[in-house]
Amino acid sequence: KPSADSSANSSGSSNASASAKKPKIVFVSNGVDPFWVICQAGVEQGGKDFNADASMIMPAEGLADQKRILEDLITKGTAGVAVSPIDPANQTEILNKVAEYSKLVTADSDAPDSKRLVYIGMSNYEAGRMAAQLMKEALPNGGDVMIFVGRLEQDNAKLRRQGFIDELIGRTPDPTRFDPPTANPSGNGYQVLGTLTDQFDRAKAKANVEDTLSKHPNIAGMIGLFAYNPPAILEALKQSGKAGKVQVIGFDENDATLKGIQDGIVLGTVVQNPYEYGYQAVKVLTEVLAGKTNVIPANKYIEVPARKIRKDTVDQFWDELKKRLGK
Amino acid sequence: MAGDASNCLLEVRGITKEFPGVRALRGVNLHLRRGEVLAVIGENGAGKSTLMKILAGVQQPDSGEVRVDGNKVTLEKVGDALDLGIALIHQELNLAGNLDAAANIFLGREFRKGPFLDRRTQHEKARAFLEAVGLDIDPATLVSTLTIGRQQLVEIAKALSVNARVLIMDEPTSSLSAKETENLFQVIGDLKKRGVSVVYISHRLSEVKAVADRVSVLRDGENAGELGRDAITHDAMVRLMVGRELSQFYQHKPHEPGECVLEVNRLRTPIHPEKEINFQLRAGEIVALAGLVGAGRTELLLTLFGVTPATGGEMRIDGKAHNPMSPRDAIAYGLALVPEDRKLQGLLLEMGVRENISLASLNRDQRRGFLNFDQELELSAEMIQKMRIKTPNDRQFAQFLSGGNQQKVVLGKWLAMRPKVLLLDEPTRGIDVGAKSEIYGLMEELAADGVAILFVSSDMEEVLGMSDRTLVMHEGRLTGELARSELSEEAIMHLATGGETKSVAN
Amino acid sequence: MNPMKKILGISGLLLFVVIVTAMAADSFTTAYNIENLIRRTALFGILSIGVAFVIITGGIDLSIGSIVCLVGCGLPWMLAVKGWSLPVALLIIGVVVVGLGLIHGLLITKLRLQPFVVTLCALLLYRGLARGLTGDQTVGFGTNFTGLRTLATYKIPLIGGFGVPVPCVILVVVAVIAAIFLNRTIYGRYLLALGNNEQATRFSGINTDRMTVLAYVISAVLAGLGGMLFVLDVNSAQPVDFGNFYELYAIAAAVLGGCSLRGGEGTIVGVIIGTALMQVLRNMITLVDAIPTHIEFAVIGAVILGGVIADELVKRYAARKRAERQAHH
Amino acid sequence: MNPMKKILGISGLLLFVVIVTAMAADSFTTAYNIENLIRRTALFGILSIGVAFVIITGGIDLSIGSIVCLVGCGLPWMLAVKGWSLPVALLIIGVVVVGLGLIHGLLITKLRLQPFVVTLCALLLYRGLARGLTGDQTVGFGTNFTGLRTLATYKIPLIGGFGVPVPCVILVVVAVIAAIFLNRTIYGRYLLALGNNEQATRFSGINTDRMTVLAYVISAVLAGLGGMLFVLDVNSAQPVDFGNFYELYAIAAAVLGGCSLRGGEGTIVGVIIGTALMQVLRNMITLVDAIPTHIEFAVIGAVILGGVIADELVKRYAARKRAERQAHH
Ligand SMILES: Nc1ncnc2c1ncn2[C@@H]1O[C@H](COP(=O)(O)OP(=O)(O)OP(=O)(O)O)[C@@H](O)[C@H]1O
Ligand SMILES: Nc1ncnc2c1ncn2[C@@H]1O[C@H](COP(=O)(O)OP(=O)(O)OP(=O)(O)O)[C@@H](O)[C@H]1O
Ligand SMILES: [Mg+2]
Ligand SMILES: [Mg+2]
Repeated sequence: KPSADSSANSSGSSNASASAKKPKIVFVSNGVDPFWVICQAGVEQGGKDFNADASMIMPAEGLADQKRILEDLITKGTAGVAVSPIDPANQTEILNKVAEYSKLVTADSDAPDSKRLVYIGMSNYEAGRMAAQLMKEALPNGGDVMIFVGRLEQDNAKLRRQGFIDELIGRTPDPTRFDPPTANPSGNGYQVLGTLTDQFDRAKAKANVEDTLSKHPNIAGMIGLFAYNPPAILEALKQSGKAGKVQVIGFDENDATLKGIQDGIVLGTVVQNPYEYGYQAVKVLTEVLAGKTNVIPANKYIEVPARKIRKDTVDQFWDELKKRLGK
Repeated sequence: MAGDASNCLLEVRGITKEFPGVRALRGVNLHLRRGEVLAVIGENGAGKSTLMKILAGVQQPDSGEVRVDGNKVTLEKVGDALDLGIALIHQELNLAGNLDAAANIFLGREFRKGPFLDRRTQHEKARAFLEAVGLDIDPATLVSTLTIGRQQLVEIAKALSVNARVLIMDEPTSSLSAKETENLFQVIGDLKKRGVSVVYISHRLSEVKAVADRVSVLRDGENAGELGRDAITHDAMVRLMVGRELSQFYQHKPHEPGECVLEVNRLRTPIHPEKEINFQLRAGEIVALAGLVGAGRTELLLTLFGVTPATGGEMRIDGKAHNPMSPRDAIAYGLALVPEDRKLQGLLLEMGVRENISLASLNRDQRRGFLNFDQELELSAEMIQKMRIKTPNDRQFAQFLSGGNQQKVVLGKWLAMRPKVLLLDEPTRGIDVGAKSEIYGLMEELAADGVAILFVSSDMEEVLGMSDRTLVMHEGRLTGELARSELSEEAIMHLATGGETKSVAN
Repeated sequence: MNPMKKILGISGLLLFVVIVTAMAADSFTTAYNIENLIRRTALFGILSIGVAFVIITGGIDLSIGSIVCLVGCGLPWMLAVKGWSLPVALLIIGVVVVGLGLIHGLLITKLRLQPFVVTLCALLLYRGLARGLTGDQTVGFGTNFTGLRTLATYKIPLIGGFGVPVPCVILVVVAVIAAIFLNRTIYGRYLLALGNNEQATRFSGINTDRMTVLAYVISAVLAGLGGMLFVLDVNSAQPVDFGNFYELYAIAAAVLGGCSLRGGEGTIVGVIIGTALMQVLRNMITLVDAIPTHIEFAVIGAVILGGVIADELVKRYAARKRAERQAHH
Repeated sequence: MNPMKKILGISGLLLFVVIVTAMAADSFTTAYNIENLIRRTALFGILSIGVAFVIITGGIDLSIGSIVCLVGCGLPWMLAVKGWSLPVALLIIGVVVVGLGLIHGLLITKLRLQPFVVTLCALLLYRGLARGLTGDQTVGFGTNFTGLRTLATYKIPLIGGFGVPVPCVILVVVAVIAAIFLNRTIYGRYLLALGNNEQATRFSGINTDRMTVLAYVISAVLAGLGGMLFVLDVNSAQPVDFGNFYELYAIAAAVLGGCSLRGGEGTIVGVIIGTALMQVLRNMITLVDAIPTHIEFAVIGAVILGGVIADELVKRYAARKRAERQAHH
């Protein structure tokens, strides 16, 4: 049996007595992104508020890297682990292994089959639908829409996109549906031209928008599903003089996206609340570690709902965000 | 020696140089007068090249000093030597194959117009130097497309272009034939008249006799003596070099040729596809293949050995058709080739002497692919001893051996194969007299065992001394065949320059 | 072989891809698309020219993508986050890239470390530094610095609504200087010579170490220039993946354009054509409906490989024909 | 130089990093952590041994990461998505990887294409294929195939709660075979010889083309084996980044372990030590609290570079001391 059998005492064994009383809590993201930097602020604030040694690790190289980090956390004897699993369906084993040695919660993305205590997050499918509602508001008379996203094989991307498509063309909601990347579903006067991915290469993200403008000069709307996609869209539109002419809906709270809303060239963006994911994760884990299991609801779901940010709410939202990030 | 300093241009005092496991030079002295040709000779590994590299700033001595015009100088890099007017033609080719001849000649000393290269002037000037060494090519020819002999001429042209006061030539003629050598001697004569001093290194003692004003001999990294102009004789040089008499240099006894082993009919090679070649080779016969640089001799051997497959005609070995598409095929038929360019085609420079010697014969010993270390060890020990390869041990990397010893390693590799037909391309290139006579002895021995030997040589003495029969080539064509009785320098030169065909073998 | 002959094949392939794409997608030939293509080729071309110098010396530089990242994050960080003035920022970037190139070169020449090892470590190191510097935050210009950003985004208007992107002008300037340097000055000659035979070049009295260092400095400086233009174009940089893999694209373009990794060979024109080919291929995949975008890499790989194979086969065929002709006369 | 001497430096560096980490983090020496380290080293080590063969011939194989991806996605795709039987899947994978290696080798030897170009195209091509095959979807085993997955996850129990991971056994088998092949058979000797001087080796009657092809086949096969073990270990694969950059890690480990990219040099032990170093470094960064994880790459880069530089300086110092001693006696 690994030495990390009792998480509480092994975490104290290596450190000075001051931190010995503080439980060690780590939040493992699904990659490196500004999104997670906001979450990190929440994690750190949670650490302060609940007297925990809380930190954040972002795996840079995908699935295998996340597994490696989780293994190393078991080794390290981490008392509480929050994780955003990259491929929940296939990660049950390693997640259960973590659950064996630590208290485990999932955040941002759930792994319902694993022994995690609770899921903290929102429904990506619903968030996608919210984005579609914004798009419909921007294009009341319908039109051609292109979807931009970093990658499509991640659950959150898939669900967001599907929620967006289903709501846009007026299907009945069904999170299990999946349109292949090459599909062009249409309805309600809206036509989805396609989904372009960029593998997180920003120059490529921008090139995708540019190529779309070449190919579909009459495009009406664009949606960027990952945080950096809306800025890339805005950049390409500005350079081609089409800013304001093509309707843009964003996702997440990149500065450029928020600025776009202020300037009126983006109607709105759907934001999650990564700060709250981090904060809640630390809160739940410290309380569970202290024996207070009643923080866990019966349905094992702590919802941190997504919100739509439009021109009217953007200033207040942005101020709050800046404060949290200590800017 | 230092007495007549008034006339002494360059002086070397007490130079010592050590490599791991090897004492290359021990307290060597040398002096060079203005306008004199000093030959430096010695056995392979005696330290000649090392000494010259020190003078050229390529290597630094452990102790000792170099004086130019009586002043002590430091030669830390090549530039220092060039600034003092000392130029070296290296024993091994040192050219950039991706540049043309003119660019190589003036590398590091380009003609410029402002910050830019002045190609036109450069090509003009280069043409003059190429002409001087008797190389008739366009200065814009890429060096990598030239044969070794021609590359060597480019090297010489390059050294001439330095306008040096001291020109060191480390075996400049090892790939040159009589005509080019003749030409070179004329160039040296002109240089002498202009007051340039020349250091000349060669293992061809007849050349030394012809060109040197004085001979300085090195043995095992030490001064072994000196010969004035009148004292330069073959025997005197050999005595100083090897420390004993070496009688009977060419022990040639005419052989009784046996069955025809190799028959070549209407053979066409890729570089001279319009010319056909016919000849035969018999068991136990030693045949020389003579000709000028670029005559196509190497090319013919490479075709026989399957490196550049023939474009027409046929070859037969023991009467059976032989159409090698690779050296592997040729070896399977009992051929072996000691290639011309040992660095490029012969040696694994960063592997040991042992691995080099055993490489070709590894698969002879059937152990289901496993190496037989004992046998390998034995083989390399045998060859090192038999060929007197000078090396601290058999794990020494081939690149650290002296040129002649490298050549012996390559020879050793092929002798270990016991071939039926042995093709040798300039087998004694850069090899000292002692080793030469050993190699000749080996050739005789092999011939006596019934091995058919075809050797290319640019060394006229060697051709005259060793061959039962001589084939002469000119521009890719066999222009004639000379029996031993008809053999003479004039006869060979006549055919080699494209003269009247005598009795062509058919 | 004649270097011009070497780029014949790749030029043919580029032409072929251009024609096929133009036929398959009308939008390919719009002014807007061509401007985009030119700008992207310019940005990547600058990197490729830099690495070509290193490849010509027989070395390799894997640090390019990370230098793009370091500079791409560093510029907005200094200007927008720290609020330093532009001259200060440019000076710092200049000093840093020259310094990095020097360090690479000195480690390779003086300590005789393998270029692959040195620049691979550099790849890891600079990306880590960029992430540390910015705290893993995206840095960008927001809506400021539009004047500076015209360097990457402005198009000099020509006739017919078509404009020449500024990066293209920069590329042309860089390429012309590079080509003159490589082919018309002694230093270019020395680089080619040492790439073919380092020893022979050293024996000719040339300070080959200094020339090698120079090549790495050129590569780092052009990577830095590229990094600035990239971030000015994209407007923000994310340290974890900005410029990721760009070294491979740059090396691939240089090699496609006729640089041999054994050193001693290469032309600037070829490098630019190689870069253009990569960009047109990527553009083609987005524009042509029949190609699913997620097999983008497969298409690029297949086209390049196919092109290289075809080139080789055509050359062999031509050589055989020539030999036959000679044999018959 | 003696190959064993070459790996002395890297072994020292590994030891140093191990000791530092063990002192900084108690958990480093737990059985569980050591098992993890061994398993990871084994997985990456298999790739590195494969690429070492190619490097020894003086070539390079950039396709490794993509082969890992293709096989890593292909195995669960065939077994879990298509429901084919294990023998069929293994057969197909075997045929495919041998075929790919053959194609690489033949293109390089028969058409004389540059290894860098061929395998770079292969890198792009196979990743694209994997993405096309799976429709860019994650494929995995879910909770099935636990029997098969023991190949990557099971530990053979030893004394004291410590177990030897099965991949380690596989690595040892592969390494022993590889070392015997390289050092004790004539084919290994031929590989070393041809890496040293292809022409001289061909002139010695060795079919160098066939040996080169063999090296690429070995590399592809071991990449395939590695890919299978990786996916069995991780349980699922995302075609877009599974095995991304692994070729660089593999090459780096091989080069650290004493393979020269000019060919002709390399030891299997060195390669494994090089791999272990990379894995211990990454482990260290997670375990030691004082190191922020986002500068992971910077730490790896700095440690390796520092190690290589120190190694070189120590060697020079030793050589100078030796020379002085000799001069004095
Ligand atoms: N770089 C080196 N490292 C180790 N040993 C060396 C090195 N260079 C030369 N040697 C050794 O020094 C000795 C002298 O070599 P050198 O090349 O000077 O001989 P040489 O007289 O020119 O012989 P040759 O006639 O064969 O060219 C030889 O034993 C050689 O093996
Ligand atoms: N790769 C090549 N491409 C074109 N021409 C070549 C090539 N190699 C050799 N030649 C030409 O073929 C002719 C024959 O060359 P070969 O090497 O067979 O001559 P050689 O008699 O051995 O002379 P050398 O003493 O120079 O080696 C020469 O004219 C040479 O210029
Ligand atoms: Mg010598
Ligand atoms: Mg010849």
